[in-house]
Amino acid sequence: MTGEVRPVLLDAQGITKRFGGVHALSDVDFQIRRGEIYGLIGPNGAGKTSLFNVLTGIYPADGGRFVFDDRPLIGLKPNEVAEHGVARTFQNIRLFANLSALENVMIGRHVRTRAGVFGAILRDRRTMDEERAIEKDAYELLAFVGVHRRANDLAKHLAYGDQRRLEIARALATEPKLLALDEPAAGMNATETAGLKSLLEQIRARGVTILLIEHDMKLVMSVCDRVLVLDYGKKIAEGPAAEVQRNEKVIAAYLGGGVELAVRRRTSPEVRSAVQ
Amino acid sequence: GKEEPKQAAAPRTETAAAAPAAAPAAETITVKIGSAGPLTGEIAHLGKDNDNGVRLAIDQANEKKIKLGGKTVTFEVLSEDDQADPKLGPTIAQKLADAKAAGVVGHLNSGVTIPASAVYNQAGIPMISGSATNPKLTEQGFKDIFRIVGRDDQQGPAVAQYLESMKIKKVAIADDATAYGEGLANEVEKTLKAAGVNVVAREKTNDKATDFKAILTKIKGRNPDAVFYGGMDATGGPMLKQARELGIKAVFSFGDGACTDTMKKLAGDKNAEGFICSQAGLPVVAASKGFLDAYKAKYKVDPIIYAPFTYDAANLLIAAMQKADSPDPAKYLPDLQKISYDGATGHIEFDDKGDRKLAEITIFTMKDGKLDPIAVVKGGKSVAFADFMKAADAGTPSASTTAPAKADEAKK
Amino acid sequence: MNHSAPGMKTSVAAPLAQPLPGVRRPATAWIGIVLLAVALAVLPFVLTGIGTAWVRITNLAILYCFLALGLNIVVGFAGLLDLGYIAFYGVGAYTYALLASPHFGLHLPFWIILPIGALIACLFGVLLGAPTLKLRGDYLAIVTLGFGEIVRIFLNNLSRPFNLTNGAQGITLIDPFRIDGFTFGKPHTIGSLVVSTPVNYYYFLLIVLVAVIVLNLRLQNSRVGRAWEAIREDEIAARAMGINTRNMKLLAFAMGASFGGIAGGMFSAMQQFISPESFVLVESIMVLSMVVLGGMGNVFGVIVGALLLSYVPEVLRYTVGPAQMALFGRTLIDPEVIRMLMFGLALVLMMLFRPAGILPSAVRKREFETARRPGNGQGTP
Amino acid sequence: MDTFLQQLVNGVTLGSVYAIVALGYTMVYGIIQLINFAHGEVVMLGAMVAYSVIVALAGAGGALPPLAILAIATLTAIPVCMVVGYLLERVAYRPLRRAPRLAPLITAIGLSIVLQNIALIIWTRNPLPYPQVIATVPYRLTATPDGATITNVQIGIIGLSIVMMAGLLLLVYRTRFGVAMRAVAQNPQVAGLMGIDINRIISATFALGAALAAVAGVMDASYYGVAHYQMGFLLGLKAFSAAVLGGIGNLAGAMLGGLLMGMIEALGAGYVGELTNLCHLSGWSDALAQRCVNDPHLELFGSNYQDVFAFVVLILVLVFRPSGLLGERVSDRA
Amino acid sequence: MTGILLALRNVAISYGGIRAVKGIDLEVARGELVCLIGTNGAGKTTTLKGICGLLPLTTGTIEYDGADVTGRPAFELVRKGLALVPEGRGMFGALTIDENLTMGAYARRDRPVIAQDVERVFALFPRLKERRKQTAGTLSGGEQQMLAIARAMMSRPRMLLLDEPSMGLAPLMVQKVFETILDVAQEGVTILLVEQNAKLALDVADRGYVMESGEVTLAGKASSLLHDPKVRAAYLGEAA
Ligand SMILES: Nc1ncnc2c1ncn2[C@@H]1O[C@H](COP(=O)(O)OP(=O)(O)OP(=O)(O)O)[C@@H](O)[C@H]1O
Ligand SMILES: Nc1ncnc2c1ncn2[C@@H]1O[C@H](COP(=O)(O)OP(=O)(O)OP(=O)(O)O)[C@@H](O)[C@H]1O
Ligand SMILES: [Mg+2]
Ligand SMILES: [Mg+2]
Repeated sequence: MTGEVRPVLLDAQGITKRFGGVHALSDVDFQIRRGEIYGLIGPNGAGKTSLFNVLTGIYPADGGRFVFDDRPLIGLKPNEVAEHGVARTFQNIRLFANLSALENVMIGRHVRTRAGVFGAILRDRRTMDEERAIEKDAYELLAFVGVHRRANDLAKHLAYGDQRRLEIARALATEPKLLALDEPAAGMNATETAGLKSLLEQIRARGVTILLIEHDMKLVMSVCDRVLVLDYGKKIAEGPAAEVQRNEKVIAAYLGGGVELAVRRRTSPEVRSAVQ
Repeated sequence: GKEEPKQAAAPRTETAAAAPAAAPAAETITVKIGSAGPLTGEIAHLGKDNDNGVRLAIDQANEKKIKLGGKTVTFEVLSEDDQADPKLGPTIAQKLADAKAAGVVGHLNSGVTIPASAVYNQAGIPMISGSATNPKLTEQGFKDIFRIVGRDDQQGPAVAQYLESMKIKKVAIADDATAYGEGLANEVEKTLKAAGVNVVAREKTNDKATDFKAILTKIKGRNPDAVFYGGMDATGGPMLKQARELGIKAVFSFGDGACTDTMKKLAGDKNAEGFICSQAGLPVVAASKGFLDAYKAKYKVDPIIYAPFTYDAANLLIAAMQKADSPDPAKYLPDLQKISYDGATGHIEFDDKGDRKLAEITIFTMKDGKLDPIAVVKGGKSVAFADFMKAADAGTPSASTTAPAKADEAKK
Repeated sequence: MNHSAPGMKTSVAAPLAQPLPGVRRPATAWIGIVLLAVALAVLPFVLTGIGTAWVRITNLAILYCFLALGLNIVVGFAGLLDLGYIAFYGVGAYTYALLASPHFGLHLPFWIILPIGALIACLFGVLLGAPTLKLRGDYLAIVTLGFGEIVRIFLNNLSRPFNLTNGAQGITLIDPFRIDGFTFGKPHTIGSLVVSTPVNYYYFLLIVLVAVIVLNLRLQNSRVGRAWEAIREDEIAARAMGINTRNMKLLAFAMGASFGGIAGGMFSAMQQFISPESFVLVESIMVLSMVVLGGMGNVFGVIVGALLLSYVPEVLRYTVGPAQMALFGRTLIDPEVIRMLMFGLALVLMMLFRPAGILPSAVRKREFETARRPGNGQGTP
Repeated sequence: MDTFLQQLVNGVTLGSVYAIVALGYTMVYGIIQLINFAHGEVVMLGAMVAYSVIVALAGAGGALPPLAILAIATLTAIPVCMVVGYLLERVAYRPLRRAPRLAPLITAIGLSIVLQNIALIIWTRNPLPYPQVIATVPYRLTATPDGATITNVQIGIIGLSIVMMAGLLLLVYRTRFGVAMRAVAQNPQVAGLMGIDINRIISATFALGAALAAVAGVMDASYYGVAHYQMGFLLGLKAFSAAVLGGIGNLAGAMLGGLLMGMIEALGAGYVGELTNLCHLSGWSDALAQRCVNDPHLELFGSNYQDVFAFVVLILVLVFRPSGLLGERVSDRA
Repeated sequence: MTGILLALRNVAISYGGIRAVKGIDLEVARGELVCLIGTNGAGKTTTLKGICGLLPLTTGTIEYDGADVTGRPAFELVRKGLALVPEGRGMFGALTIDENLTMGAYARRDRPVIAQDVERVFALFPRLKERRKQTAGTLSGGEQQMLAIARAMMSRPRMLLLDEPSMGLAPLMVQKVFETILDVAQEGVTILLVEQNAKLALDVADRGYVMESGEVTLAGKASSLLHDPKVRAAYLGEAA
């Protein structure tokens, strides 16, 4: 896997985004190759989510261009981006809260299906076949991410971790070439995160390229082929995960000196004695 | 609900009674007269007024113990609320038809009366409106539809002619964008233009408005000698008040919808002084003191606008029934068409269409806080009221349709 | 590494949890449907027995069902609050009136005009939808309200300088529906049975209503219906899922408007007279109340709402006065005032006790109620 | 030019009334995202209650100076309206706070009908001539003898509105209560976690809006000279549009929207006709020129399109600024 | 007066029909830092909301500071010194950072000290100071989390309930937040901490509770929980 250089799926050049005076993204360049899991890390407010929003057409970019699968993406609407094969999840989960898990995924199939008003009204053979296929595909995806047992429960009633997985299933339903995940492990404990890791690997195995924002370093280090590090909207490092982890700038801006050590150092004698 | 059996039963007694030989002479029958108009909503006060007019007539008729076909008649009023909603017109009409009303007085607005008239026509129930002025109502070719109020194209020209006779050069016209107000204003405009009077502004407001300053300011900028407003007193009064506040000195004139005492209250005594308005028929105050007194005695308020007309309408139905000696619509309809009757609003006869024949239109002015008749317009000519009265006294043909007795009352 | 096409082929072969939509109805359901059909077929004659007015009231109620169902597409399905819906009704009504009345001397047959009316109303729907797509919630409400008023004011004033609509005077002598010499505008006698004008229309309206209901149900359970649901729930997420929100919203507006247009045409023919007074804001509000009260998003709920709000005032009309007489022996307060008071109170109380509507849609019900069956799986992967 | 000045004065006066009513809508909307359709009825009640008080006081000998009568009437109307506002929230909106969005809209409509009919029972269905306790005194604005004027009543309305608006802004942006109001508007549950009694704040907001409505009712009725049990509906609608124009939920927006709405209406009625007078084009067509000899005011859109004009401005503003003129663009973070 | 500041006795909470919390007992002593860990959907958030009066209890009582506060509304408890940093941060989206902090101090009336406290939290989170005029709704996820903690501290609580404060934070930030938590604890504030990062939570806490499906299944000293094999398997990602 390491030796072979895979073709580029997404080529980003000079991506820039400002919010008033805030430079959320300044001149960011990177390339994602087919079939890899590409990590995106950086301190809070570095611009990671903003990058997702620009990529998926939710915010217009102030500069730069994306070439995805040899086609330019910039200026497209979110639905057009999805049609091109980029799907995403949201940092603050945005499921269709009052619809069932299954319906959520079925909506994900929208962009890959065709039936219109007339089909809906006439209920012709093609439409009905398509309907059946939509439901079947959706259910399979639920099973794939492991929430099929709650297929008929409302999205908002699912536990947090299940909601995260449901969001992934919904995104997969659009048959993306690139799946962009915004902090999928947030709110999961270590054991659950390990489960997520294997899910990511299965998705990759289906040929879907993944762009992953995560603060859980253990997860990033273990699944990502390469990692891009942003700080204050600028790229400060890029490369294989292990390499980036040793980068001085990344340690200073993002990783710090290791959580446990620092905590121990500051822990007061009383508390320490209580803990021990 | 609970009422259904009762309703189903009522017509039965009536039809039985209507059959000539069926009952002994002492028997009484009930004849239902419909009274339809808005009893809720924006112009409910006018609807109520109309209803009061009908009820007064019926009360008086019941006191007289009228006999039809040898049986004493108790008249009963079926009041229905059409909410001034055109959509409800046919439904209400149908209700009255279902209840076997022998005749209907109503509705208030043309917008409701027109769709309702088709149903009355199909059911063969004579309907007389005391307030729907839209010409179309009687242009539909329905033989059982009548009105005793002047049509827009009778009343409008009358006011216009009077204005013209005042040697007015520049007129501003406004209306409330309702079928009534607009129709009237259009006719006024037509007549004035034909007479070469300069119409300097043609403005519209709406029947729910309270703010007329914008259009009044515009009108003021055009400096008219007179202003005509087609609309009701509820808007006409405040408009007059606001006009005076803005310093507009033009003469204000109105149609019958604003020919009321309410104008004085709404505009303020001082502001109301000198406005002109028209009413179909001979002056209420003059022609029917009897009606006015009775109305006031019964309801403790003055009639607003159309009550004398609906009062007359109800009386017309009864009079026609008496002539035909039957409450059966098919029987008394011919008599209604041919009727010649002196009512609270003057002399009434119908033309082929069912409109009031050659109706006089009286012009009033607000003088010393009272609506004073100043002229009568008839057949396109405006005669000063005093002259008209004199002529009536002298029995000159021009006023022959007016009952002298009524004119006497007016003089004092 | 193996680049298999990204697709749905998955190793997890799971049995489907529930039957697919479009299931066959059991025999009992068919019996129920037949019974209902028979009941609806004889209804007008039963009503005529009570009073033909009730048939007219029923016809108006059915007309309101159309309107409420049309508005339900916009408000209930797509979640776009529209307070100017009656404008489309007006457009449809005037289209019919102008093409089948002496006003322009045109007398086209109704089966040509109704589609034209639907089309024109649909155009207006798009016209209203296009500039307002970006607006959310109550901003949209006020813009649609303004639009409704604009249409009414135009109808009321397009009599000068050129007379298009005859202004506030309205249009008279509109043709009733006619098929080959058979006119809906006159009573007919079949054997000893007298079929009155309102009954003629009743059957026509009923057939159209059934068609409209089927159409609504099918739309709701379709790819299009789901897209609307998604937009209503979370527009940004819907767009990220590839739903063209602009087109879907326009579609909702256009479809809702067409329904209104057709209803308007039928209204014109039934009334044979229309004027702008029939297309006022209060009507829009009334239709919206029907949708919300019945149960937004639920086709049958909406119908219940429409029927209820059409009948309640009429029933009160028949009962309030007599009830007062019975209670106090005289009329204390005008029955009409009490009727309106009770109507207002009924709106309030029904909402207080059934905030999601009388027959809430599955989704709306969920939105409000917190109750739920516990799921069986919360397992970690 | 005098006409223009007069229209401006009219517009500003009307706009002041709209602004005060719009504030009530905007405050309630801001805090619980409810279009309080019954707010217009509170305005009407304010006018009606004050009417009864004025009639009673003026009838009772008239010993009091006119200004005092008006003040007492208004001060009676305010608490009555506050109680009504409070009750509306308590009875019909609070139980529905977690209900689907449109449910309270329907109760609001229901209440609006109920309040109207109660008013009808108490004050009859006739338009009531509003007692003119203060004699109108026009002041000339220009040297022209018959030119634009501003009356003492207009000055009073504009002045009082400014005072009330300033007071409200101070209250909302400078006091603890105001901050709490804004916090509840943002996120009621978290506001509770900050130690704010949400219910009290919401009730207070309704009461405050109702107090403003009472004053607006008195101003409107005494300015135009009529009160009517249905006067609140249209006034409320316009004011609500004004609130949206300015950016609903935004106080300054409501004021700006109200003023603009008043001016648009006045100037629209005054000038749209002139602007669309086809006779300006008579040079282009002889037929037109012919018609214009008889009828020099062949206006395509006259004052009858006054409301159209207002709504078109509203729609245009919203198309280009979807959150209204001053509405915060609550950016939806994805 | 006992040493116990907060005590839950047989507390059960349900959402309509579902029982999310099924009768738990839990105690926190004055000055103590207690953590509550558990899988997704175990009912931790529900428990915290129940304590704060944001959700009604179906059974059980809550005692705070020696008084029964069962069923008291949230605002009353806050005035008694109980503060919650809610899950999902609960921003006042359209208010600025500054205004959000002011809101945090709503229940207080000592103006000058409030100003000092603002500086104190800014020192803790310099990022917030940079953005103090930005509306909270537009802050990044991590920035919002910082603001939520800072805001809760503005009320100078006697007891702080934290719901997953590390969620969405960069490693360096997590470190900072936990240092802050310890600082706050050292100032004598009692803390109940709900956290997914079980390792970290148990590292800083004195005692811990483990919740599963609405029930407390384990309780004890943090250090002993840290070494409990079941905890290690279920929460620390280690094979059992
Ligand atoms: N709509 C917006 N308006 C103003 N500023 C914004 C907006 N969206 C993002 N920002 C700012 O842009 C910067 C980058 O935000 P972004 O959400 O991309 O950060 P992030 O890297 O995803 O952080 P985190 O890891 O905390 O989620 C932040 O400072 C944020 O405050
Ligand atoms: N509003 C709600 N309506 C219905 N069920 C709910 C609601 N909120 C939570 N639940 C359910 O209650 C249970 C407990 O949820 P809770 O949020 O308390 O868990 P948690 O321990 O905080 O989990 P997490 O670690 O994911 O935050 C879950 O099964 C959840 O699905
Ligand atoms: Mg982010
Ligand atoms: Mg939680």
